Amino acid sequence: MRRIWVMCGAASILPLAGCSGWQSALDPKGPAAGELAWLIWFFTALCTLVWLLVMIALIMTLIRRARPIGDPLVLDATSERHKTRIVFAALGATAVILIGLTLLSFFANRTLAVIGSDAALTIRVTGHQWWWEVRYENSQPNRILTTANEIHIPAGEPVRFILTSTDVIHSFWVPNLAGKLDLIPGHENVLDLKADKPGVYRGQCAEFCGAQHANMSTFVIAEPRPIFDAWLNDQLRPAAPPASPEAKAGHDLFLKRPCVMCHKIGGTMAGGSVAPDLTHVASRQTLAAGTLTMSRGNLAAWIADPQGIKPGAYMPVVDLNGDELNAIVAYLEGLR
Amino acid sequence: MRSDLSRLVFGTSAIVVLAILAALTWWLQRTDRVIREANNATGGIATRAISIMMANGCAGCHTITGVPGAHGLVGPRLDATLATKVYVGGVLSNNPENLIRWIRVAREINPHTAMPSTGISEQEARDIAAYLYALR
Amino acid sequence: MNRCLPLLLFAMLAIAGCQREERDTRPQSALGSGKQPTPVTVLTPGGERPSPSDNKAAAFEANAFHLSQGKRLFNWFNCSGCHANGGGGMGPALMDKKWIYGGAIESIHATIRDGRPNGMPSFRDRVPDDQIWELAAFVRSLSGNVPSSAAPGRDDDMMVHPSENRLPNAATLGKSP
Amino acid sequence: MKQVQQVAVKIWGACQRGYKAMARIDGRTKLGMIGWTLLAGFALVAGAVAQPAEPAIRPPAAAAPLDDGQWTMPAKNYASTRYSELAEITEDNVKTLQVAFTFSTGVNKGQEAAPLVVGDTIYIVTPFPNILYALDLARPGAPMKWKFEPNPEPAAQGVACCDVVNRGAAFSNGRIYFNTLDGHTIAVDAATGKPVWNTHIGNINIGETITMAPLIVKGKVLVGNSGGEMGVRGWIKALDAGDGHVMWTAYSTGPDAEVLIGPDFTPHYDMDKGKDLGVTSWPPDAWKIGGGNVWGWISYDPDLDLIFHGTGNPGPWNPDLRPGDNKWTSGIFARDPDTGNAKWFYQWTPHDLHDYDGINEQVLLDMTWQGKPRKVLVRPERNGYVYLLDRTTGEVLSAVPFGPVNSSKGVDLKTGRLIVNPEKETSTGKVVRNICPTASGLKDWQPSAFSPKTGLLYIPHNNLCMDEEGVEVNYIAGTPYVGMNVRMIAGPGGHRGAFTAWDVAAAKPAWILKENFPVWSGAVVTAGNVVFYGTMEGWFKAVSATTGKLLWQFKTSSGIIGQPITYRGPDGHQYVAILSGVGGWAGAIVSGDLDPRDATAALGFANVMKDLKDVTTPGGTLYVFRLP
Repeated sequence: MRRIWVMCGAASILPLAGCSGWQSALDPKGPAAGELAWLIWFFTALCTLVWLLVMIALIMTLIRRARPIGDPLVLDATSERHKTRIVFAALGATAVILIGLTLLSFFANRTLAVIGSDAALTIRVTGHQWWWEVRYENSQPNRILTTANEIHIPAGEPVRFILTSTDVIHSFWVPNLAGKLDLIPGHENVLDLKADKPGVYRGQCAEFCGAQHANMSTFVIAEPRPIFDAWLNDQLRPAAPPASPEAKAGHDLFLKRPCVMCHKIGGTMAGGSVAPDLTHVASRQTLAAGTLTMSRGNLAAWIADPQGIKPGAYMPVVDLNGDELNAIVAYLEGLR
Repeated sequence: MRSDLSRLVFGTSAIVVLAILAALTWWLQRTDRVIREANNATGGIATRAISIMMANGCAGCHTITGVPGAHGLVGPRLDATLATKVYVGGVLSNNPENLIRWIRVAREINPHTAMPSTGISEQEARDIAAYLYALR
Repeated sequence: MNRCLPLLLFAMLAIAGCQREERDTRPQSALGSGKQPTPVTVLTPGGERPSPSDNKAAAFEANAFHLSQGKRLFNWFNCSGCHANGGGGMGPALMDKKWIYGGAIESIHATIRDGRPNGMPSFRDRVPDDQIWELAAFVRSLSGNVPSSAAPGRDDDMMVHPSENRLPNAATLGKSP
Repeated sequence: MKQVQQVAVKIWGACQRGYKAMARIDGRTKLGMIGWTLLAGFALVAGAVAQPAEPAIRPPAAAAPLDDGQWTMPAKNYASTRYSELAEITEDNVKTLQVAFTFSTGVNKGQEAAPLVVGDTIYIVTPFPNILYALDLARPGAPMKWKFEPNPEPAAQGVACCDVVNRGAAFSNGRIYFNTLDGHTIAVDAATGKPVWNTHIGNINIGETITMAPLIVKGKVLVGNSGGEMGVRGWIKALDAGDGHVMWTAYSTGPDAEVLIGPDFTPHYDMDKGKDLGVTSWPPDAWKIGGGNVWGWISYDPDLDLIFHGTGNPGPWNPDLRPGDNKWTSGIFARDPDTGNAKWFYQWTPHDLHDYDGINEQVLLDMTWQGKPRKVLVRPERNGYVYLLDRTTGEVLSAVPFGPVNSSKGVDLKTGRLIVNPEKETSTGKVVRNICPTASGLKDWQPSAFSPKTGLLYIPHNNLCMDEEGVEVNYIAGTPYVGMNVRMIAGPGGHRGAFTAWDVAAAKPAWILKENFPVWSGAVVTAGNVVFYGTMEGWFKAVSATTGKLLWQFKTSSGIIGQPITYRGPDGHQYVAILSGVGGWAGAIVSGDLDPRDATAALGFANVMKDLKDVTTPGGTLYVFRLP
């Protein structure tokens, strides 16, 4: 019997193992997420405690032998006073706990609100069906960087996110770093966060936004400041010119075929902005908003049959023969 | 009467369990043998292949038995029939060395194929070939 | 039994609701190429000829999904830059009943794919054929001649005009702003 | 003389006040007062009489030479006054004006061109297909001498924003120079109609067209491109008038070397100083598709040896895609005509939010401003202000709105910056209502005229407001790059157009005529004190230059959006000419047969012109008038 209890206990702890990792609100890696995690734990603990107390009281009442019931119309003053006291005590305790929790969450909110008040970096994230447009704002316009799906931030520094959308409501949620916040068309929401340590944190759209909502993820990559600066400077360069004859053919095809209608590659005639910016696409770790890892094969697979990988996504199946497909892949692979 | 019934039930159950166990044993042995044969033939390790195939895009174009998310319709289906096919990629005769070459540098063999030269290492290609041959 | 019958019918009806429309987002080569030539004029020497029929056109013409995709692409590919939201500008109006090069979906498809000499660019190779069909279907719907169940929704933003199937007749529109 | 007059006015005023107290004053003082009054009165009269002989404000003589009765460039002269010294037609006799002859161009699109008159010939250039006609004025009925058909590429019509107009040709040294919609500049022998050279400078495949009238300065043909709605990078080129080769090209965006900004560049305001601002004031790559097209008017000052030209709006209209000041769009350049090198620049509308192209005409004047003689440039600008600039330095002397403006709150004369009204800022997904003026500006390209006799600038303009909503925008070369839903409405008062006489010295309107439709035609003013302009209903009007009183009007066959001119015919009499034919952006609803149910048609202009279709139809006719 005892062994069963132990096994049950062990089994119930097992799911908690899933709480750590690169996409978990219970494994905070920054002050905003930390504040929220602390709240979660505290709320859960307190509520569990209250629940246990209530259960104990209930069980005690059930177990206690029933006293003979007197005349219900005759009130026993002492007993009534006693009962009233208990009710009011419980009421008071409830009020105190609720007010306490309210205050806790209020102060947690205040803490969240000031995290990014001195943020040196502002990143504008625009939700699209089904990818993220990421723009690094800068007071010097020619140092504004637009990229997609992969967000690099300096570790240990507060970062301000401005969240908006162009089509439907999305929600930006990187559980290890911050709470979720909606991206609303025509409206700007502000989310501040800080990653304490370098690392890769997965984010996911947290508001159902259509067919490929599940495959709308992002990666926040926190790096030490010098590495981040180097990355930013690197990304500001125009796209690498095609290095091989095959890549050159791919470059020409890219500009001749439907690719050019939606995508941008800096330094070329391709200036589309309704699909991810591909200027440095091969430097990213994933493809199609975190759906595939970046590799030549995955690039080819995604171009050849996006509808097989993300059915309903807005990237169409384009009629390309083997040579054309490989040429475009060779070109894109060189865009580091 | 009652004991007869229980005996019948017990006996049938025992036979069924034994049959299942026997089938399982046979199956495991067969799988073991098939994997071992495939590993030996290709010089790869079949069990390492799934993550390689997912990372390098095989899963994007092919439907591959046993690989999660591999529902691609671009290239041919890779399943138990692969080992019995006569040609690889429509040009090479089907043997382990040819399959490994095809996986690595398909476009050197047939420059017009849509299958990209994946750029993976020789050993990774051997692992994949082992996995694919072990599907039978 | 009598009481069960309606229940059974209702259950069957509910089960029918499980029937989901297939969205063919990949090109359906089996549906015909859609590349039958469509004349721009109705005049043909030699008397009447059979009107062109194409499976592909039928699959797109009154399909709500394709029409809504067409509406999205109409903005994405800057059709709206020239034709506004159907009223025209640099290009002719599309929501009226006047079709310079023919109002059949095949003609519109040909116009988008091959262009027309007086300013309409050719989108051949720039837009996949199925998307051209979606665009052609949407353009045709602008003049309010698709079933209202299929017509795309109103532009909510500035409410530039009601949805394509609810437009008032031009003649009944207020004369002076 | 003016000072004498001012003193006289003061004394006169003092005397007037004095009369009221007269009863309590003794006779001797009274007598003295009357004497002073008489003296002051005399001085006033003398001043008034002397004024025309010595006008306070006038164009520099070198830029506006004595009138020879011809009309060789659309703006009449380098100072762009559109003022004729012909005075046969006067305020008194204009009411008898009658048609001398008419001529159908055969093209039913917006006729924005000014006819040219050289010697005995009148030249007119039509909208696409840009046919050039020469009519013989010496023979009765002005029969056709020759016509030249350049046969431009029809596909160019598909990338021409706002109708397929042409704003006129220019004459110099025995040749007519004009541009075609598909990006050619052509020189034609004025006598024979044979082409001399034809230079291809615009690429329609990236959306480039040419609609402007060229200006010929020192043997160079100055031409700029159109395409601010197509993500085209703006430029102005100088072509050799002799053989048509490109001598210099100055871009409106990009690195200094391509904008032709060198050591000579001395802008007046700090906001225009810095290296490569044409790159650094844009997000990466955005300047390459950033507009700033030079499709409007150029003026030239021979004394300073500078040309002045505006630059168009930055692209796209949706400002979210181009944070920064977006140099050098929506501004004005002063350049050396020989090298193209920029001398100064001033930006009317930094980081333009509402398509305020800066391409309007600039009238070059010499005047006294705050006691000092100044070489100025008067510019009624699209953003709603009449600017007075020192044309030697680019300093803003004054900027006063000439109609309802709420998109900005004035111009900071210290920094030169337009003070933007944050309530009217546009962005993606946001609907901003009632922005005045509209994308078409309080005044668009339609050129004004200046009379040194009255000191008034006659401004044909719009009175419109608009709702705007930024929308997602996608750059595809050769397609529109706008990103804005626009819906225009009539401005305060309900009338959609106005004709304002602007007192340049006092910087306030002298009188305003309300018009039902936007006044999309140019204006011309004569020494006979008559101003001519046309309306979109088709009325060709003559009003008094001093009071604005309507003196005469004639209903033409179509709406008027052209530029009137006046000339002395071979018979020695004064004629007035105008092209009638509705179109342009404002008239696109008629010339392009747009559907009024869509409020955003014609970039929002169709909404406010719904009834134009009931009033006029397309046309294309030259009307020439004379006294009986």
